[in-house]
Amino acid sequence: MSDWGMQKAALGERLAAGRQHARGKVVPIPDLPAFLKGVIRSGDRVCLEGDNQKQADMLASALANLDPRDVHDLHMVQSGVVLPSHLDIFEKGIARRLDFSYSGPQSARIARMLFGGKIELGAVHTYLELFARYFIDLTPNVALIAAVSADKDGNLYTGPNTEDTPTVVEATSYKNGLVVAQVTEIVDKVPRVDIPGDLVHFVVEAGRPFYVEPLFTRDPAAITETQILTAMLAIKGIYAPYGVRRLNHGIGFNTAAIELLLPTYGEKLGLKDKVCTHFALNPHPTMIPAIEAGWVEQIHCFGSEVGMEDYVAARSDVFFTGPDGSLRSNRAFCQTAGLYACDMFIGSTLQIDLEGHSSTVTTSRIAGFGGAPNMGSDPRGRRHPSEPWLKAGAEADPDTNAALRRGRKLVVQIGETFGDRNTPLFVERLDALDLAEELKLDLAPVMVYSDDVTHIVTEEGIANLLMCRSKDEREQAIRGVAGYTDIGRARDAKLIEQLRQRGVIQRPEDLGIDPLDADRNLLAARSIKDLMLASGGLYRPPSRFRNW
Amino acid sequence: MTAATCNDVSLSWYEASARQRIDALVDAGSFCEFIGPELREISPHLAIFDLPEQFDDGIVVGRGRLDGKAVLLAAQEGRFMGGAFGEVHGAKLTGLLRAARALSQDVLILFDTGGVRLQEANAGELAIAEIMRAVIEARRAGVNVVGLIGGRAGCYGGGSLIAGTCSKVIISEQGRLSVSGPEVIETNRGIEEFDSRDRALVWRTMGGKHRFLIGGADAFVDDEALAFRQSAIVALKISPGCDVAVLAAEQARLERRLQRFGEVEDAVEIWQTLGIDQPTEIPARPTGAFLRAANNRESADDAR
Amino acid sequence: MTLDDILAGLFPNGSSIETSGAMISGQAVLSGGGPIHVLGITQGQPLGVDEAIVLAGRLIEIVKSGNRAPILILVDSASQRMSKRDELLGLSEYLSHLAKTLLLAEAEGHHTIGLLYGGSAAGAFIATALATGTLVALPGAHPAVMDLPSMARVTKLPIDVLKAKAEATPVFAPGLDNMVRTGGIDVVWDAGAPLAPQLAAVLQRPQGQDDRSRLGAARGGRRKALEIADRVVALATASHQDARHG
Amino acid sequence: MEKLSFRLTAPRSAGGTRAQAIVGVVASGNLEVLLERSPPADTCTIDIATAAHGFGAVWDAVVRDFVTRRPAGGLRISINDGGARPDTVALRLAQGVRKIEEPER
Repeated sequence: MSDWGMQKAALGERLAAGRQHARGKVVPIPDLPAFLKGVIRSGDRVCLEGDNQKQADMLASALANLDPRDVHDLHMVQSGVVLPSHLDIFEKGIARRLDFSYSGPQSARIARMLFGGKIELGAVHTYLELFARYFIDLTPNVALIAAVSADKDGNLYTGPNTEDTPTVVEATSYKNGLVVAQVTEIVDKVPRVDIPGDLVHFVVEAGRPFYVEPLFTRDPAAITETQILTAMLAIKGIYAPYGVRRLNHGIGFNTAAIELLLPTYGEKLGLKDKVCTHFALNPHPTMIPAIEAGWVEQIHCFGSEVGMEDYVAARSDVFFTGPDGSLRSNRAFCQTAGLYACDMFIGSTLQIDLEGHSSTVTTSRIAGFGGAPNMGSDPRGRRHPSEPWLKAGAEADPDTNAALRRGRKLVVQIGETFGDRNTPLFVERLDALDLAEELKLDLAPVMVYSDDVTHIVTEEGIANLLMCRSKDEREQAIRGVAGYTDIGRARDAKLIEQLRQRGVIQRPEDLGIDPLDADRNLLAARSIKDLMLASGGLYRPPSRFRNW
Repeated sequence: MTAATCNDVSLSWYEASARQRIDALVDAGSFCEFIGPELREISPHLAIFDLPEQFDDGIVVGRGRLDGKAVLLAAQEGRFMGGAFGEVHGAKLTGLLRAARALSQDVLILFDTGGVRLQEANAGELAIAEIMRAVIEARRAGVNVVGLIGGRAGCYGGGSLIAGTCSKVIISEQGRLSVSGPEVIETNRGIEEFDSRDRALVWRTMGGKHRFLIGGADAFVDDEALAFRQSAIVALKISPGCDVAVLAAEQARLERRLQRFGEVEDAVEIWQTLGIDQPTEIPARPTGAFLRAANNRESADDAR
Repeated sequence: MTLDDILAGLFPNGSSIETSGAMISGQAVLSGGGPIHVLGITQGQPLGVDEAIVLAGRLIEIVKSGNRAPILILVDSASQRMSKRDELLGLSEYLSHLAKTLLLAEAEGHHTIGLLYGGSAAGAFIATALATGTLVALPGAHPAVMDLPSMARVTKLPIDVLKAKAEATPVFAPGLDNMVRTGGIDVVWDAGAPLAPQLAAVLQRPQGQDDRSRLGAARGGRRKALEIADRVVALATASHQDARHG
Repeated sequence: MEKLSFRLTAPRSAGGTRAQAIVGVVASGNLEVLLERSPPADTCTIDIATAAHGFGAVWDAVVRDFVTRRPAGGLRISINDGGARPDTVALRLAQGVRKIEEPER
């Protein structure tokens, strides 16, 4: 006979243990260590809210300060491993196993700890994948989350940085897990209810805001002429002919350059209202000039961006905002939107091989995937048509009956042939393969698979992989835009000339672009200050990005 | 009077190279360089450190016309070794100033420098001393020496001392004018004294707006080559010289500054003391609004 | 040599010099009988806005007073004071102002002599010793732009490598000898001989133009500076004549 | 510093009448290119001093493409390189040729 109700009973025990250290739902800071020791059991699956941007930093430190003799062998299931304390938890032996998506600033340390056996890796996921597994086989026993404010009943206001919180709480709280929130302050009435209090068991008043990384701020001052040229190629050679209206941009300088060229170069090409009208995108500061020039109808956001709060609130015609006026972001919904409702993903990467696989892993760094593979993949479940999707499908498979032919999402990798310190973008073999061997992984951590990528854009030109008809053509198309890298110099010049005749490879001159016209004067903003001024003073960049 | 032609394309002073700045500053086509790059007068000392050389050693000197008037010009290239003063670099400016005195011609110095070039530190330090002396001798002979500050490297170290000898200083918001750099202060005093990565702090302590408000600069202009040009034309119209009266006035001005602001902790307090409305908003104000707010600034008229 | 020893050696006929913190100021009688103004920064202290304004104020008083007695400035300092407050208040203007008052005094007919008897560095060195008409030093003085360990940090070169390079050239490494060879210091006095006659010898020389680059070239420590500066003067002069006659 | 020298046959000679042109600055990831007239009109010489060692083959490819694509005959080109990427080198060379062709004022 099964003894039904065991999980409810276990939750009851945790709640009782927690209440010993709380007044109502509120846990005073001095009692936090004893509280955590009481509600977390060794072996628990714990989601410590580390998102791409916002961090439950105070709860992270408190967890890392527990005694591993009291709590150990935790299984951390969290999208972002971003703070040093996230890894201290493993270093000290409090946690053992890890399933995650993104590790950004901790990418070097996480690699060392994986090699050193300090972390037992489940898998590196995409965001949607990890969120999905929260509901199937990685459901947290305890979630430690972050919000802006709470009332005494536990209703939470997350402000512009809602991000992963609704997903984490949904999976945890409705499956008998315990939810603990750190908030900046406890108020009588929250500005809007992002998370209902019924789902939140305890609240800690941190007295200061949670940490947020300004991950999507790109200083226009650092954009190079080569990046501008590459952006011009993308706009004229891809955005225009496909008529890409619904899309997602990556976070690199190449796409920032595109954003800043829309109101200048894009305007000159007559592309306003024809491209870039709807985005799944964080509030990139570099989008301000295009928004102000009336290019953009709508943007849905994964998270917010530091300093963009007032601007977003004042542009609710474009952004999703709540009754309190501030942005409502939601990573799970926005990733889904990026996957299914966008016709293009364009982003940069660190390595591309001869087949077109790309990866951001190097042998000493494991940065994870974040959301790029969700947006940078062709969704096989898509059924609605659109002009770019149909056109791309036709280029890939001209012979099939159009009514039975799948369209294709445009998945564009953009970058310069050489990156920092003259590291080539194009390689014979991805470092990800070496890493997989060393760590004995079943899968190499590939960000965008070769069968998903449709175009590669570099300063040398555009390679349209949809129109390649053989493995050999595909390889030469890639070599043909690989510039002076070893890969590029080993090209078959004759074959490449043929590919160019067919439009598989397009050079700047084929598109009527003179590389010498790639000038920083083309940028709608050349500094963070310009962005601030373009926003009418609504954008308030963090101090480290200012030069005034 | 006919306005001489000049380049009228918008050009960010901060982003422009030394040569672009000169081209945009002077009357179109009027610039003639002395010891140009084709003569390859490179630094003899960088090879010791296996460092790359630049054919003009990071400074362009020559003559041109500004609104029809003959002027001598020097422009530092802040991207080459931080625009730092080495032996050749410094000697080109020394020579230019000595010529200015001999020919009674005004000089514009387009600063963009981190100070002394460490790989030739002694030569650079002496060059700065020689330049300061040459500036004063030229000014005493009735020559205007105008400093323009708004480049990437700012105007630091010995460069800031040279700027202090100029008869007029024109600065943009991007311009920073200071002896010790942010990292140096942080290294010596700790991050609690000065967080060099807090760029807002750097700019409100050393930046163009603050310098203009306390009288450390005479004119505040937009980050545009044309704005620098217009301001330089105006600056050349008055010639204060450099006698005991001028320096006594500067003494009084600097003493007054110490009395008024000597005890404050932060630039915002100074701006508040100046009677500026909403002093915390000063950094965000566009030029027009800033200049209106700066009505009560400490002026440095003729006391430099 | 202590400051008192130096003053006693320089002015056997007596002096009246007040000390205020690290700064000294007063008058003395030269061995030949005439007066000399004496001021200085001592004890290896940094030079900030507060010190610079006092020294400059004193120099302006001297120039205003109308007598054309020589001025001796004694220097044993650190570098400029590296602080937020000093920079906030515009340290560059204060240091520059001090240098200008020294240059003014020289131009107005005072013989200005710097005596470096201890350390000095960077902005403090420029604003004091290097702004005098003639700079002399005592053995053991140690001028610097930056110390070698800091230089190693900035240039990312090991200190041993820097030391080896410093053997080959006087152009970058700190030290009295290097500053002499590059022409910054006119002469190093003989500490074993009486100081007063050595000062008198300097005062005997006519005031003239800045000859540091000439000294640097003659001593082989700075071979390019003079030639480059002279060429610029010549080119500017020639182009000026072209413009007038062209 | 590594020194490289190339003497290449150039199918097209540089236009314009300016005696010389200079573009770029020596900085990390950047370079300066000095162009001067030097006969014969079908030859381009390029002298490079670079801070990045061991990239001779890449330079070779870049300068050969350059003389094929741009009118570079009759030029003596001198480069001081602070470790620029090949695409930046190619861009500066093209900018230099355009600049020496600009009409004189």
